[in-house]
Amino acid sequence: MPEFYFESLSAFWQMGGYALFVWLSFGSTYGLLAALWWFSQRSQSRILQDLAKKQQREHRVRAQQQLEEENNEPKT
Amino acid sequence: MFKWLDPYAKPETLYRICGLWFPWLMTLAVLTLLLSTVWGLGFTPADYQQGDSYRIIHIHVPAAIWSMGAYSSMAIAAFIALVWQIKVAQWAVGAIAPIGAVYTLIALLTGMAWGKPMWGTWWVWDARLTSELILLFLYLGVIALSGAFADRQLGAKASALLAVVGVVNLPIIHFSVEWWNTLHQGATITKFAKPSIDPSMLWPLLLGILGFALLLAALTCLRLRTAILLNEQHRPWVRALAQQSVHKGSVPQTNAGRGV
Amino acid sequence: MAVSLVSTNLLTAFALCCVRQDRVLFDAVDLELAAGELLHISGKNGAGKSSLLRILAGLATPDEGQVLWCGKPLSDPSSNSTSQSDFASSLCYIGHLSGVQPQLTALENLEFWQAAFALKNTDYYAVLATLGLAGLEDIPCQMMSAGQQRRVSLARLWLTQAKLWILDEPFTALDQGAIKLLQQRFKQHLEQGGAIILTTHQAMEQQFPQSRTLELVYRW
Amino acid sequence: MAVSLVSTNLLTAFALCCVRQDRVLFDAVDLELAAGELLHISGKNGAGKSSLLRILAGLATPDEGQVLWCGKPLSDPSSNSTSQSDFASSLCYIGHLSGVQPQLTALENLEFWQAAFALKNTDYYAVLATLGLAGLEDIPCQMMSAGQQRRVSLARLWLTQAKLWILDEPFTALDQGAIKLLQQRFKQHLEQGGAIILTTHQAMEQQFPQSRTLELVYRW
Amino acid sequence: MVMFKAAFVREWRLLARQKADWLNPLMFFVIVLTLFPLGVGAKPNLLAEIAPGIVWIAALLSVLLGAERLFKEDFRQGTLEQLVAARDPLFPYVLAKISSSWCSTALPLLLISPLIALLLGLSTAAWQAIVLSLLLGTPLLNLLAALGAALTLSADKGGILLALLILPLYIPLLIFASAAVDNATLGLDYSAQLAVLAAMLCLAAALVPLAVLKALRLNVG
Amino acid sequence: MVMFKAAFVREWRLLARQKADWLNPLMFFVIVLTLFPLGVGAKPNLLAEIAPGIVWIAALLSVLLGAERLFKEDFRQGTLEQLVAARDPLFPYVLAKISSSWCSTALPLLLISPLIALLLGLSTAAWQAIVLSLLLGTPLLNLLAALGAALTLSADKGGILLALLILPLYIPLLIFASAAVDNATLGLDYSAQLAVLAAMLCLAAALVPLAVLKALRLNVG
Ligand code: HEM
Ligand SMILES: Nc1ncnc2c1ncn2[C@@H]1O[C@H](COP(=O)(O)OP(=O)(O)OP(=O)(O)O)[C@@H](O)[C@H]1O
Ligand SMILES: Nc1ncnc2c1ncn2[C@@H]1O[C@H](COP(=O)(O)OP(=O)(O)OP(=O)(O)O)[C@@H](O)[C@H]1O
Ligand SMILES: [Mg+2]
Ligand SMILES: [Mg+2]
Repeated sequence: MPEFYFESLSAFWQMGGYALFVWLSFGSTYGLLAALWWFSQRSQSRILQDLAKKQQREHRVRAQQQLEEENNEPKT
Repeated sequence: MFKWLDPYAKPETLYRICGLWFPWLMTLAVLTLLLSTVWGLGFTPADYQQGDSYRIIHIHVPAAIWSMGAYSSMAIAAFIALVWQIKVAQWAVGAIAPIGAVYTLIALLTGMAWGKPMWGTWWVWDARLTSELILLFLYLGVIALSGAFADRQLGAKASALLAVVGVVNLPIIHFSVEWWNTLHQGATITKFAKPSIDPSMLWPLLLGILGFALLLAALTCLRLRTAILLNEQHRPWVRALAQQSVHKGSVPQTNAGRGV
Repeated sequence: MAVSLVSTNLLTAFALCCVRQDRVLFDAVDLELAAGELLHISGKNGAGKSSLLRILAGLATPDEGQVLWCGKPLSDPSSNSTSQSDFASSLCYIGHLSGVQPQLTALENLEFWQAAFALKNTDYYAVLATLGLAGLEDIPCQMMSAGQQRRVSLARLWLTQAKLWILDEPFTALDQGAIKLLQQRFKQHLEQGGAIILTTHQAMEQQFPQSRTLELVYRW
Repeated sequence: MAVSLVSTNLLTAFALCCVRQDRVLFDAVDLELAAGELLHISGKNGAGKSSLLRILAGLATPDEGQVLWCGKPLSDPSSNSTSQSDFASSLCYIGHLSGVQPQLTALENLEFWQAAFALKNTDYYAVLATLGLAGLEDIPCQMMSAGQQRRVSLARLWLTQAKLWILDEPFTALDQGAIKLLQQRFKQHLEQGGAIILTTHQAMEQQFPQSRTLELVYRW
Repeated sequence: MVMFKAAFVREWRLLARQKADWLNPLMFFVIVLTLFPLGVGAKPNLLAEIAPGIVWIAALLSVLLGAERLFKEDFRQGTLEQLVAARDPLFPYVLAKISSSWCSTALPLLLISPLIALLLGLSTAAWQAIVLSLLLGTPLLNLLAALGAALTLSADKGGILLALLILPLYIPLLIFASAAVDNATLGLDYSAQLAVLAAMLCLAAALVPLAVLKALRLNVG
Repeated sequence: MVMFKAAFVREWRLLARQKADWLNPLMFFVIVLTLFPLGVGAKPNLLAEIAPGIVWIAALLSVLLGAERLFKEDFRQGTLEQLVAARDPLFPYVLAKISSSWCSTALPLLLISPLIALLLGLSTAAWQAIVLSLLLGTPLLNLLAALGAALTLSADKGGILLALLILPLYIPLLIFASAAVDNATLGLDYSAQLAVLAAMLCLAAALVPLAVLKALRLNVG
């Protein structure tokens, strides 16, 4: 089991003077990865909703087509 | 050829399989990444030359390696899609591309953050740095191309073709350090015979590499599921799924009769 | 005399002559169009029908002759431009080309036309439904079939309040149902005091007994 | 069984299915076409006629089903490409778009097609004269009327020796005379053992009693 | 005014339809920038020296690349013909075209100019000068490009010669703009150059739309 | 072979009728080159230093400018559709397109290269290296441009997207070509770089036309 390398927690935060760079890179990495996951997750959960909406639209069109046919029939 | 693969290429089956795998892969990936980060950040000694800034290696190298790995897997999928006309492979291209782009971006950002303390500048026009930037452009090109067509299937096919053509850049990135003398250091861990890195530092790095790979797989599963649904929406099984989601009440009943 | 002419005729043309590629397409064409009239310009391919329509619509200037709108000359450079823009605003011209932007949806195309041609009616959904495009309102037009694209472009006729319609082969690519629909719309427009000039290679007399035909002879 | 099928039918298609924009246009379309037959594909705007023609011409691959030429499958990636190029060389496809390059003259367009489609007949002047384009041979096509441009593109039908013609609304923009001319050419081709698949919104039965009609239903 | 808005909205929709297409000019520009260090060599002060030239070439190029498409689609689709027939909407349409093409080509350049400054190692003064000269110069580029596009719309109407005459009109623009940036890097005053640019812009803004109108009418008729 | 000739003749006829197609890229090239001395200031050794890079970037961009038009017309008119349906003639057609586009964009550049050398104050050795590298490199540019044009054929926004796709692929070429010219200016041997260029050209000539074919089939189908 490796040991904690830094003497204190504040030394850990300071990263031997390289705090900006280290935390910047770790922060941006996990930020980007989280964003990627969030977007992927969101589109996955949205897609079924969108499909359902589309199906509703289809029903609308069907209804209209039926209406048209009923209108046309007496004429012909 | 590859007849045994056929059932997996069936979208519905693959959708289920991805759904099964995703939670496991994701959990594993998160655990490995956390472990590697904590270990790499706090439990390894500092580099005698670079001090604590070297800890960036635990994400820089995995991201850089898998930025190319993602490209190769994307290109392989694209090749399969083009030659054997397997639709699932074609959708996999679009699923992997954004992940690869993000990995590349991470490699670039962490590289820049590492370069500032090491080389004294955020950016130099060095062969490896430039070629990694080009890799990002290639990814963006694939993404842009797949979104540029009114016909989604066509976009997927065209971007698959581009992905295959872009493979020429991979060797250029990998060997750029050898072909041109650059600031960027050469292979350290890929020289497996005699890794020029201390073993205590090596483990968290290897864990990081594993974690990024697992994350790549997990996110690919997730995105592929979305792509399958999107492209198979005329199939009965997807329609049934959508209907289910309505009955569950997750979809607000829209104002269907708009105008008509 | 002149006054009565002005009051009955919307559009009058005298002695129109059109020369293209040093060939006289037509010469001394006179025409008059009153409210409620349909003028069918017929002729062989290349006879000059489209060229005549473009002249009447003010897109091209005739080599000789004049077009009058409500008695006022149009092409005359000295004439005041109010009469020209008055004409332009009571005109609805749809040529061989449909004017549909393929990347935009039907709805977006209609919105643009609404602003461009100051259309009063904005009941887009209803019009598109009449044209059998219900459910296709927000799909890019390039994903529609040839006939559906044509229908989108003709939707303008249901929205416009222009008096004079100039239509170049409006029935192209339409199926029988759509042709009937369009003919009904023509009748309605004529009854409301509008006027129509069109070209088509189909016979119009049966449907529109009140129509007049101007036959352009193909001259070589 | 299979052999007799091969010997009589030029083109066979099984269970064709086409999906566009996630909408199933048609499903399980079967068709057979023997030499001397004309197949008229009819249907409303947007029914999928053009899409079907593109599949039959090998431009698009069907989402399901197969097209056979003389009994050999076409779309199959494993099938040998000789059967594909054999099919391609006995096909003459003219779609909605005419394929006429507007900056080139009629003659130059024909010359290019001669090389591209390996046309045997090179009597361009005679063919253009038949089509009523005498004297317009060396005028850029963009200076021709809509119908004249269409005639230029149809000139291919007088030059080709292809057995199978696939034509998408060939009568568009043509006047009555040109339509007759084209129909005569169709008859001649059918008598010589050719086959034709076409779409049009005009009735074909009177002129071609031997024709069959495939009605595509507009499905939403 | 209604028409201007509608035409502008239409342009934006066209731009927005292609997912994240506003990003493409940016990407293009960044790629061009990466080409220079590769082609010329990555010596920092050399790069800073040629930076204004690079920026301006990239601007020119992205305007030129977009110019040809400006009216072509509408011409082919017949929209232009209908607008000419309707007369009044043509002028706002032209204005909307030009301004939206500026927004889609030049604005992105302006927005990432800080990044450019970083990559090419420019001083703040030089960056400021570049931004100002782009601000004044790019509308002029777009105006001239629109004129060229209108003239060459239906190619065989003698338009080409005029279009060729237009390309050289860019040169004075480029001379003054790069002079401004040069002065800025040397810490000199460059308001004179900016004034010339502004004057050129005013002149063009007053005259070019009318010329475009005329050219469109000619080509459609 | 018959088809290749016919397609080639057709291209030339079209170029002769539509002069803007080849004049514009050429003009663009000349303007970019004149802009540099103006924009950078006419310091002779600076100019000579950046000259190879500039020449190459200008060549690259002018090929790019012409690329979009390559297949667009034929696609819209339906010619391409008919060629795809006929299958066999497509390949010679693609070859004819690529070679005639080389003749119309790169050949003029080669022809005016002495002028460029004069303008930028290049030594004879450097000029030779530029000509040689252009000779080997520009066909590659045209091949890749054709690929980009074919890929984006039915895409909604051609020009900029095409640039985005193809520029990354140009970069290796640019690196080797400018290295060759750099070596030449220093009086070193540059046959190695030329060999690499030649190898890249061979590879591309063998593979890219096939990819173009595939892309055209995709876009038409
Ligand atoms: C923006 C700047 C940078 C970029 C784009 C970049 C890119 C890359 C890439 C693509 C790799 C993977 C190479 C391969 O597997 O073939 C890599 C590996 C590596 N990078 Fe960077 N890098 C950057 C900055 C740095 C800096 C500043 C350092 C340290 C001083 C560094 C150290 C390393 C190390 C040690 C490896 C592992 C090499 C190996 O084992 O193959 N990088 N980098
Ligand atoms: N390029 C395209 N991309 C996506 N979908 C398309 C495309 N073209 C057509 N479609 C869809 O396919 C359907 C059928 O189109 P198709 O062109 O085959 O109809 P068609 O029967 O030829 O009609 P028409 O009589 O109007 O020519 C259309 O309703 C449209 O929804
Ligand atoms: N753009 C043009 N430039 C020059 N001449 C043209 C142009 N368009 C047409 N012409 C000439 O004018 C004549 C008439 O063309 P027009 O388009 O008016 O015929 P049309 O009667 O509409 O024929 P169609 O029934 O084929 O549409 C043509 O024969 C042609 O010679
Ligand atoms: Mg006409
Ligand atoms: Mg059709």
